[in-house]
Amino acid sequence: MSGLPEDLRAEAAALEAVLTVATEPVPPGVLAELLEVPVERVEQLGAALAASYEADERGFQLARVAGGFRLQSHPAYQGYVERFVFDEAPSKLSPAALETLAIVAYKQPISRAQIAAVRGVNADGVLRVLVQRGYVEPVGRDDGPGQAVLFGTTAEFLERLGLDRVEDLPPLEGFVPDVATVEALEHVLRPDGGP
Amino acid sequence: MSGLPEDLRAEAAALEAVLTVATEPVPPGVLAELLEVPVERVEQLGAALAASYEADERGFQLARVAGGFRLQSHPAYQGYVERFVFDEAPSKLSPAALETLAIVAYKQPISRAQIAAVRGVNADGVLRVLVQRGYVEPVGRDDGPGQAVLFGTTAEFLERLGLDRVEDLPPLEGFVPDVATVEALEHVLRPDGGP
Amino acid sequence: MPYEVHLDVFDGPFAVLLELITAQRVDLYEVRLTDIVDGFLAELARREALDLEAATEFLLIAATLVELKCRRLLPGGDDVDLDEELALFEARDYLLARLVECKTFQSAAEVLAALEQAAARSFPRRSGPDERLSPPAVDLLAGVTAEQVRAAARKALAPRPVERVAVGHVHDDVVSMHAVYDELCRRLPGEGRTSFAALTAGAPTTAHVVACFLALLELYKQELVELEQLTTFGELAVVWQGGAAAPAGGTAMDDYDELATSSPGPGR
Repeated sequence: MSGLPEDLRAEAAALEAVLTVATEPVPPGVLAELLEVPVERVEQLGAALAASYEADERGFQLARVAGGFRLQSHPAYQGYVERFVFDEAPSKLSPAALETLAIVAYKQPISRAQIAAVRGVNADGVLRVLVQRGYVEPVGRDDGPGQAVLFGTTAEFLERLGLDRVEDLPPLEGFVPDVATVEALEHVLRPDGGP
Repeated sequence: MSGLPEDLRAEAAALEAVLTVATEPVPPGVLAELLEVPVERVEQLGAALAASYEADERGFQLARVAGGFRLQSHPAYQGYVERFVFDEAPSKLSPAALETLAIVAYKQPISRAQIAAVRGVNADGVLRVLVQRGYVEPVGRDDGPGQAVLFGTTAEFLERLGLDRVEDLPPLEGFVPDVATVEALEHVLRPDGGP
Repeated sequence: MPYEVHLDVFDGPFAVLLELITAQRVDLYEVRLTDIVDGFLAELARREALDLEAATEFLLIAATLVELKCRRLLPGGDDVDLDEELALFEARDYLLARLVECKTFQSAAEVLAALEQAAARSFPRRSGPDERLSPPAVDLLAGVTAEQVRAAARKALAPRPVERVAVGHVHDDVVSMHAVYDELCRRLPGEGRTSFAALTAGAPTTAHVVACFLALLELYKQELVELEQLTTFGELAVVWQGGAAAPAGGTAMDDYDELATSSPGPGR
């Protein structure tokens, strides 16, 4: 944490840690609560970190996007990043992505937490891909505590599958889901941490 | 890029940029191709970056996991990150499952029957759980009669354990009970009751 | 989170024996065998369903222990069969090797758990590229049909496998005690003096041999046969005592068959 005022360093490192794992821009309010500091302090930390990354000519930057802070690749290295992303870009959905898409399609509206509960693993990354591709979108918020964002399929998804309405999906008739799955879908288990 | 040798800085920044957008550990070979440098250079860059993050007491670290480099939050900030991601840790593996996992990890590739022989009981159920968790997968078939499916550990397993390669597992010899323990066991089973 | 893998803690018999030995920290000479047997029985009772495989392994281990203890208690004789002696040593070495191997992997498993715990303190970055990088306009759903989406949904929502030990194959040959008893009653009057080995020479499975033995015991109880065994593990002679005609029916064996049919079978 060289280049940062002594008194900011520990908090700045904690902020870095959180931004490292975040998949969406994190609002300063959320960070303030996590770090148990005033929002102004978060803004100060963010600005100091952003400046130090810039001064250090790091490959990433701390950006203020969509009402939150985000760690992102520095535009100076866009070329490398693009080649990396496009080389790795799949030409079709992974089985995990297709499963997540199917869960959303049949159980919409559904929260991130519910999807994770059904799949048994964190589905954030996969969900991001689906949102990015325009197959899935936020359609509302849950009434429960935390007001989790609920996701549903898009018109684009229906169009790609050649369907008019979600109801035209082939029925899951005669199919008994897992007890754990039913439970997962019935309860909103925890607040969805997303912004 | 303070703290890094001058000649490494530009390449290190490019590497940082790529790791910022990666969702899986990135093998050195892939990075070498992207940066158009030899693999040894990538290893050198990775080690230098990892050391500089640690020296700077950053909130993230550069780890060598499952055959690649990845950015991850520093363990020191586990508390903040945990509260942020709300991620339920995957349910813990039972001692039986862990033991089976250890057998597969050290004896891979290994068949169902061979696992059962070591454990003294049928291991099908435990094995299914491990496969479902993504820690273990079929890796081939035995040449012998019956062509039994052989199992091995996955990249996911390495990631979960924070290991780079299977070879990095602590050597099994280190776990063989010490002479005193073996003697104690032997004593219990001694038929003549002699000293 | 409702998703949890239902793991029965299922230790192999070697793990249990190891635990018994290390927990008691005593030598076989001092420990009462009933303690070990009670330990095994408690372990078996703790398991909800009868598991033949585990029970058999337990039995084998218990038998070996009993044998070892007997050897220790009885003064050694010169008449000990060398083959028997070697077999016992082999059984003992086998047990010892298994215990050592078991302990080795138990320790390894502990270290794996510790590694996992340490690794779990760091969280990987998984954010992926941001929106400044628009992915190439490839239709990832190309060729995907609604039917495939349904199949994926079924797969994702399907019950997860619950850990279960299959014992189906163990139950495969059901031997009717009744039939074996009747068969012996038909056969023995014509045989005069015969041996257990001869009677079971053509037995297709171990279960048939066991059934034959139980049926002989029942016949012995009814005083229809005389049994003679001169040496331990020696030949078991069987002599019919019931006269020329076979008895009317082996109703006594119904108890056995009832037992056999009421024992928990595999869920097929």
